[in-house]
Amino acid sequence: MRGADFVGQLEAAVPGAVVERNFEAIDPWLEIAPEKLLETCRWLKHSCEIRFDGLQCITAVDWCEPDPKKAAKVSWEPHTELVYHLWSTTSRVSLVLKTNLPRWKNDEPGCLPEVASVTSVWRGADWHEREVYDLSGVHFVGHPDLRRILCPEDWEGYPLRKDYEMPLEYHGMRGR
Amino acid sequence: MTECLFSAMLAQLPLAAVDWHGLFFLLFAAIACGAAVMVVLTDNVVRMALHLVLSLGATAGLFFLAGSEFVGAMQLMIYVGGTLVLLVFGVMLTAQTQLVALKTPAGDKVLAGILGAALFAVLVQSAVSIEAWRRPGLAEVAAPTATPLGMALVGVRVDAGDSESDRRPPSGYLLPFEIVSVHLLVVLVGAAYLARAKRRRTPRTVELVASVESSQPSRVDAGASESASSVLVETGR
Amino acid sequence: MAEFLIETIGLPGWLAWTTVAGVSAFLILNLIAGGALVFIWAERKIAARIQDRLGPTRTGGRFGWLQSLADGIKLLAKEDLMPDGADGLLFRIAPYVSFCASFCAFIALPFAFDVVGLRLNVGVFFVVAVLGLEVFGVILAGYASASKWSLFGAMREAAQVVSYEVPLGMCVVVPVMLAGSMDLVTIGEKQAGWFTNWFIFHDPFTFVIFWVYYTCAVASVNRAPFDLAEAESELVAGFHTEYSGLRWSFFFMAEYGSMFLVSVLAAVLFLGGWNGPVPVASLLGWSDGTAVTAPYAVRLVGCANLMGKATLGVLVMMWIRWTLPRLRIDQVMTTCLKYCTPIAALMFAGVMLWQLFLPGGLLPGSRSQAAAVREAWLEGEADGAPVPEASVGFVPAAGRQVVGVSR
Amino acid sequence: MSQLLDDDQRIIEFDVRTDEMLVNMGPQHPSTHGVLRLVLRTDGEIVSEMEPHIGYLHRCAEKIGENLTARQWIPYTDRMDYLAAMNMNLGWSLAVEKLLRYEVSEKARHLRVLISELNRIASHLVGMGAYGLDLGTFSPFLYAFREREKILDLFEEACGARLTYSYITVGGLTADLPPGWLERCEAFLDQFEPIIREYHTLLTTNAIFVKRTAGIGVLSPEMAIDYGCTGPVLRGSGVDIDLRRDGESIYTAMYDGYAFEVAVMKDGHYPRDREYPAVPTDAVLGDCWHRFFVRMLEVMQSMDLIRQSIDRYSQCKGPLGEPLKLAEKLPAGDAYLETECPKGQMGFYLVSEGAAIPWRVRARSSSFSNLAVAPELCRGCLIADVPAVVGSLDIVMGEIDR
Repeated sequence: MRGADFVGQLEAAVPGAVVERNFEAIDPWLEIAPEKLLETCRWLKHSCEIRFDGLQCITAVDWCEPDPKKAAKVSWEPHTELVYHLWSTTSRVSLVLKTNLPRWKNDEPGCLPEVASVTSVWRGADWHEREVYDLSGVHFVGHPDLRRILCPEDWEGYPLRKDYEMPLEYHGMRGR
Repeated sequence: MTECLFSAMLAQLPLAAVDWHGLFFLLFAAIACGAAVMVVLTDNVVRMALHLVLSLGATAGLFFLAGSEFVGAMQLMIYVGGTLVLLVFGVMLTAQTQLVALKTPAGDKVLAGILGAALFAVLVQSAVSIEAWRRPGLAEVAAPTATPLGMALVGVRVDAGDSESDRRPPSGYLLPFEIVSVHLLVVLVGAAYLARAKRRRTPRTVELVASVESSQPSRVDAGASESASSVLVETGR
Repeated sequence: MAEFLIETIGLPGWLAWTTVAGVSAFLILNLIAGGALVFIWAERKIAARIQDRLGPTRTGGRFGWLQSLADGIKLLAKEDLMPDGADGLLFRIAPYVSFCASFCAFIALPFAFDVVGLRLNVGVFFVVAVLGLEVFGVILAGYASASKWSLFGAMREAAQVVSYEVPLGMCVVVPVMLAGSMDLVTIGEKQAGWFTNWFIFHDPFTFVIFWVYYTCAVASVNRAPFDLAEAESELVAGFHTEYSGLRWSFFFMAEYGSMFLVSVLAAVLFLGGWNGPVPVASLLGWSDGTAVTAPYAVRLVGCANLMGKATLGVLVMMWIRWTLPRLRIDQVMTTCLKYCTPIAALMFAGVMLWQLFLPGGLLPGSRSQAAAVREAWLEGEADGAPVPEASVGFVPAAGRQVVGVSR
Repeated sequence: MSQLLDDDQRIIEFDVRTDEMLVNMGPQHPSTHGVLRLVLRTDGEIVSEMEPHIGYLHRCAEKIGENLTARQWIPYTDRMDYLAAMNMNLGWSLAVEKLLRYEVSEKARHLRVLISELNRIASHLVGMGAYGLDLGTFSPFLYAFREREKILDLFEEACGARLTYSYITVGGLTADLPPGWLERCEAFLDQFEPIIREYHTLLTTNAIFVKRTAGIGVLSPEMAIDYGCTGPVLRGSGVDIDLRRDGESIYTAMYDGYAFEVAVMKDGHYPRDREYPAVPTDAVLGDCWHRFFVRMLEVMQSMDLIRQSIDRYSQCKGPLGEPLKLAEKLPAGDAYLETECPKGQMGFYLVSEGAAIPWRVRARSSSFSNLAVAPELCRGCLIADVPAVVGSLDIVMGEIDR
């Protein structure tokens, strides 16, 4: 139950979930449609033959080239990519899921892209999603307590975004 | 040579015989009354407790001064060590902001003043009228040490006179003493039972591991190679 | 001493007695203060040795013996700050309340057969009563510092000390029962002679009671593993979090003072007080007063014995502190209510029955006590003999003698 | 009468109800490991709810990683779990080597095992000492640090640093061991064997220590996996996972040929390669005591591994091999690798666009997930248990806040 037939089972269970697949990469990954993410994760954890009961890590990669010169040569469109690393503690098997979100919701800067929160599937995702929200600015719908975790509560901006400008001063302390 | 010089020098000093006993008596009395008054006057509950400690401590001092150490030590232990600790506990537990500063309205103060003055007058009048107390100087009082008290409890009146008339019944006070203490114990247990916390402690939502085996996740996919690999890869690379 | 002042120097009676009182008070106060300084230094050295390091070595000479002086100066120099939310009066009074409570218990403690501040007939009872007062200082400090943490520390300490007074009281009653009187000097005298006469070896029950007493003493003095009040891992520093400088050192002095007090009490009640394991005085024939220096030599040896035992008790407390982790507050309470009190009660009953059937002690040569006391009273031989003149101490003002029994 | 009651506000009918108190433990609290603030909602002594606030040590190492080449970022991995810097360097180096598909030399592989296991012992010693400090006993802390100093001396000889080494780097190690180092390392191990037994009597089987830790903060295996707990916290709950045996092939390749047993309670007993103290009766699997005991077993296990790696290292003939160039070009693509660090599984995720400077760098910290389970364990326990539970998770703030 590896490779192609695993993906076949996944598509049978959650139609339209798998948007793209790449088996040759060092860590083969599947790209999942953002709206189908929660359903896929729930299937992977509960009803899939290999129980993916461990969520290792959630990462947000900000694909955006701030300065126009390099931006021209780049092959991809600016977007935010969420990478979920899962693994099964029983059969020692890992899986990488990726979803692509617009950098800003319907492209007006300031309002964050939204995706369903997987905290209901893995309790461990709670803090990981809070960190992604805090540093990369992704709004997780359905998260029990979405607050900043590493930066102070009243911090503006999302530091890990490529076009992030360090604030000039914060509570009287000089930023730049 | 030095002694006589010293004693001569001393002779001139106007050293009236300082009656320490009287001095300490007045000191302790002043502290006791002063603290008692302060207990009434202050509006901070915890300050009240502190003044109560001072006044009861001073009364213990008075007992020691009168030579009856047993009663003094008893006063210290029972009143100051026991009751007041309980009182301070009570104050601490309930000393939220609204109770800490109790403002007594003026009307009550006047009323209390009148009542207090009346009681004071009665006491002074009765104290002065007793002949024996009017003479200054110290009544040669026998110092009842603890042992005779203890023996009297058991019924052997060692300190009383030999005359049979006033000898207590042989059983002494032991029986009533035991009855009272058992009674108090029952009261304490009852009080503790009544005041127990009504709400149950939130049961800890911890499901203890039934047995080790059940918790051991079994290996589902026997074919998986020893080291982990991606599920998307055909065979363990 | 008073006669010497009256005849030779010609002081008026009352002045002589005042100086006598002043000298004895000064001696006791400095004994404890000096003791505290020595124990601070000893605690540092013992902690170091237990933890495989050296401890203070260079401050003031070879073994860093001036370390406690250095601490003292540092504490004096430190600023006595007070949190603004604090209740001024109570905040200042608290250290002195707990300081006086633990120091004024030393009046009744005998350091040799008659070297005692004030020979109280209710010595033991008085000491236990005053020991309970120390909790006031802590409660006031906890409340007055207006911080949640010190309030927690104060409540824990109050609950612990008050609840440990029960088993402590029970353990203390056993030697009183054996000696037939609450007077510490009599208790000490009853244990004269070989160490077999010590109450700890009187019978198996008293042996167990001694250890229960020692545990309760460690708990009522708030030393590890019962030091909940200043459990630094949870409550930062418990009730004296907000204190610093001189006020903090008063709490520190009170702690070491009461530690020393409890050890001296243990020595007097169970370990024969000033009677050494081998009755040196009687063997060398000093006690019958032949040699001129005898009375002072005997008292000196007595003081040395008692100091040795008390210091041993304190050192064991320090040793325990640096090896055992700390108990939780509910475990402290359960050890008190479910272990110390029942055991103390059982042993108390055991000793009572022992007295009934075997009035004499377990080992040969120990004289029977309880029965003797009763006959003594019946024939009118006063137990509380008039206070011997030689006693150094504050005797109530001239013209009043504490008379035992006016028959 | 009721009328009087209503308008006269001062007569307030007060039943003795101890209301909830919001209490702050940290961030400058001596018991939490580093700068962690725990907000406790307590009712008297019972903690009804605990919420950790982190981020006081946040330096955003990941943002800096986007301006440095792979080898230049090694010093930042040192500062994450500063008690086990070698394991951090190893984790990052392996992740980059996984992306580059680069194989280090045989000698480097054994030396890496030797150094990272030695650092695991040092980290567990600090964990043990600090845990004793949390429960109120000061002496074990100093014993642990006395032994740790010897390990730090060995590291100082090998790479010149005592805490943040940057010794293991992408493509191998920065330098080979000085002559005589192996003998000194073996001498340390020989004298360390009986001492670790002494620590068992000092803490593990100490009656008061058992009373303070047995049955406290019980973490069931399902909750541990669900919260993503790893390392001794996971093995303390009886889940038999150790990446040195079950990890990715590139990581387990380092350890193949090494004989070692995973320190976990399998079907009722711990590994019996040596005689260990018995498990106390009232210790429930998954409580603080078991987590602590797993760490103590891992110290023994690491000692065996070090001895085996010393033999293999001395038999290797080939050169140690040079680490890669400072600005090594990374192929386009991404790679994620988790390694077994003393505190748990530390994951490094690396996305590169083909330039020498990676596009995105991400460090998944083990203590981050271990701490996430703390509020669950502390619900309903006493205040004195909170440091006991948080201490048993053995967290390091540098790693959590990155």
